[in-house]
Amino acid sequence: MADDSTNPREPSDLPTPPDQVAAPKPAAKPAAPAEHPPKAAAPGGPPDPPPPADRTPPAFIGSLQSAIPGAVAQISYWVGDWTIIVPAAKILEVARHLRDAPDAAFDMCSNVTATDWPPRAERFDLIYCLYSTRHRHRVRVKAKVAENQPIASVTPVWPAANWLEREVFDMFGVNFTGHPDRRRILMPEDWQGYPQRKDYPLEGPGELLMENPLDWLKLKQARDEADIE
Amino acid sequence: MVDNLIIPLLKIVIVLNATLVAVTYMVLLERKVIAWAQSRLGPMRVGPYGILQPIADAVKLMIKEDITPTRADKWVFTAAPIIAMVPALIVYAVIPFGPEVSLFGRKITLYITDVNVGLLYVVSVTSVGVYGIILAGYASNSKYPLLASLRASAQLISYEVAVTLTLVSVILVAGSLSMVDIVRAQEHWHVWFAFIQPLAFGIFFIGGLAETNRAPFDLPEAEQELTGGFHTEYSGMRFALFFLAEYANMIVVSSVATTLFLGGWLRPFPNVAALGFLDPIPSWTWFLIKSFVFLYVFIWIRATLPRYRYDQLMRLGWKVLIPLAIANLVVTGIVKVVLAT
Amino acid sequence: MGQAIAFYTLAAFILGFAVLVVSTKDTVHSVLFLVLDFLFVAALYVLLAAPFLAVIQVLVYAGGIVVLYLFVVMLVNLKRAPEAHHDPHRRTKLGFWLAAAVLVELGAIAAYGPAASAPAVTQTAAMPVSGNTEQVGWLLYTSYLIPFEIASMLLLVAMIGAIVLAKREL
Amino acid sequence: MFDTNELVLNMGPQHPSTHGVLRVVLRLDGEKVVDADVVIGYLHRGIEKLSENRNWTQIILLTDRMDYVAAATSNVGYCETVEKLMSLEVPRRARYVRTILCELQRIASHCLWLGTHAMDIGAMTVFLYAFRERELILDLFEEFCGARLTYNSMRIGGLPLDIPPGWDQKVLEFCKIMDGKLGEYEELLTHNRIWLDRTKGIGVLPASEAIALGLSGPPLRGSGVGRDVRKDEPYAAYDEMEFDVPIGTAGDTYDRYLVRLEEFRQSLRIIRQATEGLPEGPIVGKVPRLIKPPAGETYHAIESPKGELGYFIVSDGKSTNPYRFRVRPPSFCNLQGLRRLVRGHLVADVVALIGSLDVVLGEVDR
Repeated sequence: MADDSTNPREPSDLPTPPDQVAAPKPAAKPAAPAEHPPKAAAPGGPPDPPPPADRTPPAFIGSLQSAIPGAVAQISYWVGDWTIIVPAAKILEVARHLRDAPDAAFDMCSNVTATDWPPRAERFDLIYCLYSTRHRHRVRVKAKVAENQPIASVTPVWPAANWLEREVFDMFGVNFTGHPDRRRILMPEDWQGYPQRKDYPLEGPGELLMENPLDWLKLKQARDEADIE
Repeated sequence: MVDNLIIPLLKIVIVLNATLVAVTYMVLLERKVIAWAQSRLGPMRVGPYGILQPIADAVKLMIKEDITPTRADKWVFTAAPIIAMVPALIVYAVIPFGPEVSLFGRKITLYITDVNVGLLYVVSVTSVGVYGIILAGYASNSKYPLLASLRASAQLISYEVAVTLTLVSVILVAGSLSMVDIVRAQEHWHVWFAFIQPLAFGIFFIGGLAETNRAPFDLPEAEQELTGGFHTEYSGMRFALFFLAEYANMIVVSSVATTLFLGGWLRPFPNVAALGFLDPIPSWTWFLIKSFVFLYVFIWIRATLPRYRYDQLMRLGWKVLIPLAIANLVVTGIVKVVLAT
Repeated sequence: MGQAIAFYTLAAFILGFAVLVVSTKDTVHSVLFLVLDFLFVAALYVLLAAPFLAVIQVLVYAGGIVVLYLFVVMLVNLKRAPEAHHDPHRRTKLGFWLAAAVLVELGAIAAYGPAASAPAVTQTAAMPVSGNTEQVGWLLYTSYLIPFEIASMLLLVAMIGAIVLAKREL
Repeated sequence: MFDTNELVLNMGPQHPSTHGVLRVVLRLDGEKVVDADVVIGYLHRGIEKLSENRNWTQIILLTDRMDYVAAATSNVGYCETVEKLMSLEVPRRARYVRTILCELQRIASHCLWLGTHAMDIGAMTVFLYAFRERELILDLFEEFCGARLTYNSMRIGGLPLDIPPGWDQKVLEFCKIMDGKLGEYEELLTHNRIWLDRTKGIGVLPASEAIALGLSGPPLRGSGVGRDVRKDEPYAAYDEMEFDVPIGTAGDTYDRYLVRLEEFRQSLRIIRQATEGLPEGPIVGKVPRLIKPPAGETYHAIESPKGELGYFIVSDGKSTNPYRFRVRPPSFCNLQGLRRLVRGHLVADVVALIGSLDVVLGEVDR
């Protein structure tokens, strides 16, 4: 596993791309028959190709499956990276297992981010990039959530996720529950909207307000006065 | 009339002006020396080798806008730089730059006055200078200056104790509080007190660094921590006064150290007759050279050392320097009694 | 004549600043006036030909103790809300009567006390040393040795007490 | 009667020691830090959002603006991620040059760190010494790509230009100069009493906590975790290089300092190997005219001077822009540890600790 993920440049290491450019989404999803209802729509989601036949998934995925039934909705493999797709409701359980199980030992959460696929009902893919300093292997965990659908924060498992989840909240408005400090992090605290969403306007009132500071000040003053009252 | 009024007044005017010029050029010296230490050139634009830089600086500072923060304590805010500057200047009244010389057939002493309690006068006047820093920090009504003035007051009080104790050992050896008499005592003993009291010399030097807020003890104005410390909110001429006061205090410390430990205006090794050819050189030259060496070391240290932390500074002061100074004082006293009997 | 003018000017300043010390609202200003007061007292000592005492006054009181006052005043936030100034426990009348009693006492001392004819000056002749500093030292270690030692013991006790109070874990 | 309120001190965003526009709100008891709130975002330019509307090549110059003191490293990381997504092979010569540039960049970045860190603690001379040597590296970069700060020095699939003739000799000369200068820095700091007092035992972070907080790079290695992306998941030509990964023992500021100083030496070692063994050959692989990776997503990390610099890129396979472009900025994750580090220390240590984490706000805020 470690070897697989380390040197993706080696062509021998790469899977033959399962579908060529702009191929239709792979229909066969063995592990998750009920997972992607609106998958047919145009940019409805990432392809998440299943691993090719000659690739056996690393052992910790199997043990995760047996430890938490229903935890693994789908397994994907692409350019050397393994991805586990898990139901959003089980994310905290899966996180605990992946951190504590000796064959996984993912003690470092190196990245938490999200992708927005608007037409889909569960529009956000939450992606956790995990790394094990003991086994020196990586895995990505993916969970799909709808707007406003609560998802448990993994900060209790990995304190590193604190700011990363704050950023996801700031940029996408994902509703994390159990987060110790859920505030905006990069944008100003009184910012409206979630800039990284695909339907966030690239220009519009937000930018106009910045270009006309007077308007901005007037609005702010009005709001401040409203606050005082 | 001439002896009682005109000559002292002339001396005051000369010393005051010389001090102010020395202070401004001290700034240039510092910039130059640090630049050389850091493989740079330093100021080079104003005049040859930047020699006119202090004048340009002064002009700049004078025409700069003088800002008083809205919610500052205005009277105290204005008074603080003056309180810092005045003690730094009036200390020079007792510093002997040289012995008596005859000029135009008139005996003139190269010091403004010689009071019986000269050394105590120096210590007490400089201790009043602390108020400038403390009040500046308080009056700015800003948190960084406030933290700085808390640091300054604690630091200055602690180090004053150590410094004063070392001075007491020197007084014991010299048997007088008068600055002139202390130099004369070194002439009489044929040795600089730095050799008799090396420990006191070291403590005085470290304490002097701390009392003038110089690196590595420049905590009250630590730019990297407190954004300039007590003078954060000052600008223009008021800032310049603080700046000048700091350098004036540096010169005071070097002058006092020269007087107490390096034989004041005496030439090196006053007892070695082989060095007699040095005698024609005017005595005040020796004084200036020795003070200059001190100032150079001050700057050199600033270019070399990192800064102490507040608690480490206090620990050094209370747990190392003060006990050492007390021990030194006790040993000096015992030796003096033993030698006297 | 000149000395009298200087004395009364200084005395006026000292009393004026003393009044300001207790009447100013801002604590830091109050401490500042105290410093000025001390400096003028030092000037009074100079006038009395006691330079050593003057310098020590500046060094110890103005340079040391009041700095500590300031330190405490700045560290402890004394700027309270205006209503805090209306202290129901204030004993204005009691304070007035106490002050009056002290005044009467002082007047009585001035009127009936032994006329102060500067006994120290007469003693100087007996002292083997000359100079203000030496005389102070001589007196402290001969005539006033016991009060001096008692005072230093008191200070030592105070210092130990302060350390015990300030040190949280012992 | 006594009002011993905690003092709230707002450090930054305009403060000489917050390395840019970091804001730290400190709650102080006297000068002791009770708690700290780290506020970021003052330099947020929306690079991730911008990238979704730029084509794949244009994004390279956006990556320059993240860690602006190590722009070449950001370039390499991005290009490699896209290459991974497209399964492109990069010629060996290009990989070697990338390695040299990355390591030069590491030295330059560490020079800047050393200078500012020492300056924060009050040693101002080291600052100028370190910048003197950084200048030499900037000269090398200028000769290579014409720029001194934002290099835009990579292309997907290889390099924009071959190295100028004689450049490799200059790199070797620089290595020789740098060897001597390292001693100069050490002389001023490593055994300096005050420096030791100021850094030893300050901000001690045990290995387990460092991992849990997601630290990477020198702060993690200072805590004694031998994690280095160059060794664990080699990229560019690091699998062909011989070097050691220095690790600390105590996990304090001093160890983080020692680790970075040793990294100077290891970087010089790598540069020497790569320059002397620089293979001949093409500098660009077989890159399609229109860069349009197939649909898919990947995460690829490299070891930037600050730590693990990761790119998570999603391509929808249809447009010439990435569908999602996400950076895992090492400074961002390292800065997260600041709150834990400063608790119980003094104000003066806060600036030392910010310096010891070596954050670049351009990268934190993106």
